[in-house]
Amino acid sequence: MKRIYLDYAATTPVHPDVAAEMQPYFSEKFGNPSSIHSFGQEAKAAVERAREQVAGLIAAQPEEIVFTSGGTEANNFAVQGIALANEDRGNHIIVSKIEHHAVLEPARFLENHGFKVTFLPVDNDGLVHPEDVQKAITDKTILVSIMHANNEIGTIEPIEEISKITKEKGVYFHTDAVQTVGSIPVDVNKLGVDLLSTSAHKLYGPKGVGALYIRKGTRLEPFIRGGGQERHRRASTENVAGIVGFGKACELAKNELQSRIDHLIPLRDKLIKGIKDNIQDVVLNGHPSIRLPKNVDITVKYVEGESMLLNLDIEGIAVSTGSACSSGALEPSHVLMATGISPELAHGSIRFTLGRLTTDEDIDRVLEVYPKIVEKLRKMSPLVKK
Amino acid sequence: MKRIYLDYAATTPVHPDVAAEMQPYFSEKFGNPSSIHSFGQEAKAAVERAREQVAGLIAAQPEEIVFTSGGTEANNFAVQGIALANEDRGNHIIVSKIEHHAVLEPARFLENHGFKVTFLPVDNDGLVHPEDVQKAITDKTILVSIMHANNEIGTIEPIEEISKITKEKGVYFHTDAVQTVGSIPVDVNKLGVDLLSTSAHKLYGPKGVGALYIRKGTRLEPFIRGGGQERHRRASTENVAGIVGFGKACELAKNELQSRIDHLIPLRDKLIKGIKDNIQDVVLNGHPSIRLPKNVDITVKYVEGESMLLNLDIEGIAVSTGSACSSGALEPSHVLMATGISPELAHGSIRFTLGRLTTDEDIDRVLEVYPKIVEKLRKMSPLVKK
Amino acid sequence: MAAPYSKKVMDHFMHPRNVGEMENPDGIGKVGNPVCGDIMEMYIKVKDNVIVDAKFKTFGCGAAIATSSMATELIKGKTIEEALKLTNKAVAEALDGLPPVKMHCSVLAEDAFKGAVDDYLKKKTGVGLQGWRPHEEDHEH
Amino acid sequence: MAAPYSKKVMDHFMHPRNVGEMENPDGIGKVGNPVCGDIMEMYIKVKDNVIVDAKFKTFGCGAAIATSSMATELIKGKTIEEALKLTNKAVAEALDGLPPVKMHCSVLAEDAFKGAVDDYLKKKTGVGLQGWRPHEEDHEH
Ligand SMILES: Cc1ncc(COP(=O)(O)O)c(C=O)c1O
Ligand SMILES: Cc1ncc(COP(=O)(O)O)c(C=O)c1O
Repeated sequence: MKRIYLDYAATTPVHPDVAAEMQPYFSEKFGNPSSIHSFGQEAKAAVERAREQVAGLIAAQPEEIVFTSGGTEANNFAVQGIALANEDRGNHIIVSKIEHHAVLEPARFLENHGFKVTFLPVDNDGLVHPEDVQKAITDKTILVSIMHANNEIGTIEPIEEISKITKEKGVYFHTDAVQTVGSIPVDVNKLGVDLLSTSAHKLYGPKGVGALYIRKGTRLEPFIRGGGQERHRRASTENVAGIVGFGKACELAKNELQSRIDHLIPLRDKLIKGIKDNIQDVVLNGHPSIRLPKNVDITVKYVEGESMLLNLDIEGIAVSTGSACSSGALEPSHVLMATGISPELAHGSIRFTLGRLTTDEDIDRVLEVYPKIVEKLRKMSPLVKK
Repeated sequence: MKRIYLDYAATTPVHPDVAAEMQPYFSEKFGNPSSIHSFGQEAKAAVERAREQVAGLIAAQPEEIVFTSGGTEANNFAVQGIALANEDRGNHIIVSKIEHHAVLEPARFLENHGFKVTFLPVDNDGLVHPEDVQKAITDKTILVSIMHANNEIGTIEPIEEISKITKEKGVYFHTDAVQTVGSIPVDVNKLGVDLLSTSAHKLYGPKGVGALYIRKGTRLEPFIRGGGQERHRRASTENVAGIVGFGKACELAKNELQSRIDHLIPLRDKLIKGIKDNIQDVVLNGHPSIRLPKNVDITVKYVEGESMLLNLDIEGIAVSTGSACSSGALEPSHVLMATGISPELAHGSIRFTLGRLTTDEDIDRVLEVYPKIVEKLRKMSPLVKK
Repeated sequence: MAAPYSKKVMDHFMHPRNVGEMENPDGIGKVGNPVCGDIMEMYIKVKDNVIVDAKFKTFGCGAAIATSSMATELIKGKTIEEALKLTNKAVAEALDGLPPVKMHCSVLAEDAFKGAVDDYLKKKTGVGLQGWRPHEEDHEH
Repeated sequence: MAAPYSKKVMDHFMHPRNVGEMENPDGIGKVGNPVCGDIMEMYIKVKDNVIVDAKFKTFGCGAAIATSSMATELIKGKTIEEALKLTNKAVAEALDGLPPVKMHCSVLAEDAFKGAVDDYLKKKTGVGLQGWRPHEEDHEH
């Protein structure tokens, strides 16, 4: 049985070219970039090349890129780093209710340490309304953090419009672009953000490496403290192989971006249509059109998400669910709840995310298998009455 | 010309077996360990196996190991995590003056945020005196952090004796064991520590992964916040390939520990003797015998460190220096200064650190080349008068 | 390899025993709460104090379905008294264990069954299962 | 590949020009400070207002040695006035640049040379180089 991976928003396989590029940096070109000798300088040159590649994908300057251990650290760094460095200007920050936990948790942490946090609502499609940002800003506001696209429902937020407001008000603006970099065009200047988080493993790079874009002139405290690496912004011996891989992944993404999008959109739309045509009582979560090319997030009434996921897994199809069961928490997805659907429906959500290796046949197979699974589970469901 | 790497304390080449073990986790077994489907569970199993391997090397329980992005994050996590979680008990922490910056900087950060920090002195050999720890502890003390062995001068600290004191006083004890794990025996119970930092790239594992050992029952706040990974102690998608490599590196280190030590000590002692016999006015830094098997740190009078390093590099020999120039700071090494030597001498230090691939011929080569370099530089030195 | 569950759990999840509604059950237990993502209904038929049949319908995760299935299997053929000795731990053990975060599903299964007995006793004697109340849904466990 | 330095720097570092002390120099400049890890001594010989010879001894990093060497090269053959126009930037440029953290070495070289001129003028005229003081060693730059 061919295994079909449809969980590209959770993580992606490392692109073979990326793996090949990383290879020499484990056992041969293994120097520490801080070392002055030739082993060190060789590693340092590789890191700087990667910095250019990452910057190139998002139209930043290389000096504006700081490598981190992933998207989560980049988000922690941005939120805490701005808060600490700008306490003298104010103690209010604004985030949306549908941010990733990697933004929400640092925000809650700050809330417990003297900061005020506004958690902005979204509409039924998962969109943040720029007017809400405008209204929420006070003269104590130092940071707005709104994600570029949501990882669960795939809705793309109006970052450009929000940045007009933050610029006018002189407030720093961070966006978590972990789901968009490599998936759709990302240009830090067009977006108008001051800080932007990204993570290599979402774009066919390795896990455990990411970056924070920091616009020149931004007042930011370091998050990980120690040696003078990354121009004193992030201590620790650089993950050279990982960074090299991230760089290569960004270079590939830049070259292939349009073809990736062109490949995914028809498959995505076919899957959405196929599910709607073949299964009754399903709802597409997120915005119908302002959504990531890879994302199909649906709610299937009367059936719980994990039970669908497990049945699909038995059929060799790997998907995800925002349902409580998968995370070990009992609460349903905070993202779906924020879009206003009932907890019961939120528990019945399932996410298919498509990628480079997804084929038309894969979608056919899902459409063959999935309706039967739903039917079987609905037969067991007390919410369906004869 | 064969390049001779003698900077194993800065970083090590990934062991070929480690690289081989990591390989499948980039493009094949690429799942996200948080995913419930088979790709995810496969990755999760690999992470848990690695956790056992890391725990096995330091005689810990697997649940006591939290993976991090390296030694620096582990140190930040330990120091800040204890401080935040135990503020109700006190606001005083104790560290030595010769800690790595990855401990000193978080300590200074806390100092700027309401904590009191005692920086303990060391003697001329770089040893912390347990009595000094005893005296420094007050009823406000919540944490003592003393490194297991110093990265620059190689002195091994009396951790077991210090832990008797911290246990008696009911104070948490953290040790930065980045330089010792895989180099000398490390047993968390014999050492009697509550927290211990380690980093894979110092023991033939990959860069960008490390771990914090956290003794069961220790009150500690997370450092990187977000998703529920690592039992809610460290958020972010796990660096699966890196963790697998770290695990394998620990397994190898456990099996080979004694043979590695037996290989290094004669080479180290030959190099020390050879330098003393062939160059006048040199001083061995650190303790003459209570030192890491890999470490030869010396001060060469009248000559500056970087100029020696560059000359050795031209000869294909890679070494390090604690001298100011290498770090971009103008101050001489804080470690050497703490041992009481003059700034002038501190600037003339050079560190050879040996490892798995170091041969007797490598040492011969150094002993052939190095005295000539010192002679040449001394001819240029205004500190040497005819 | 699939799922963080034992083979037994996966077997009962994929091939649940005793699924369905029951015509004229002697007792019905309904537990759970859509907010928490689990709803179980259990039906029993009792003859001469023996549970001669049990059925269930469940909306919930893999563990919720498997524990429902296992619980019905375990009580079938037992007297009411024997069956009442059954705890959630016994259900979990019969499934070769559950992940810690899923133990609440076995509690639900116990509650569903006991709710059915309670209903049966109420109908028969006018008095329900003594001293029994379903567990509170606790968001922390 | 070696070191974070240009080829020119490495050439002057590995093969420094004009190393050594000078017998009976007309001017000596001594700058730097062991705490900071750089000490430079520069010696000049002057004939008819022209620097006919220059030598140096330096304790310091690669950049310190290379800038000393380059500075002596640049001033040799120049008149005092021409030579005094030489700035630290010119020394750095002649070496195809220095890493930012090493620019202070070129400042030291300028100071060492100007110190030697100052010494020469004092000896000759009783008055030193007008308005000149060596740069403060600044731990921040
Ligand atoms: C939107 C978003 N932000 C942040 C993260 C965290 O990234 P990482 O797993 O690299 O820490 C993820 C994915 O896990 C994500 O989807
Ligand atoms: C003693 C010590 N602690 C901490 C570190 C930091 O480890 P890492 O580079 O993995 O962050 C190092 C090495 O760089 C070290 O030698």
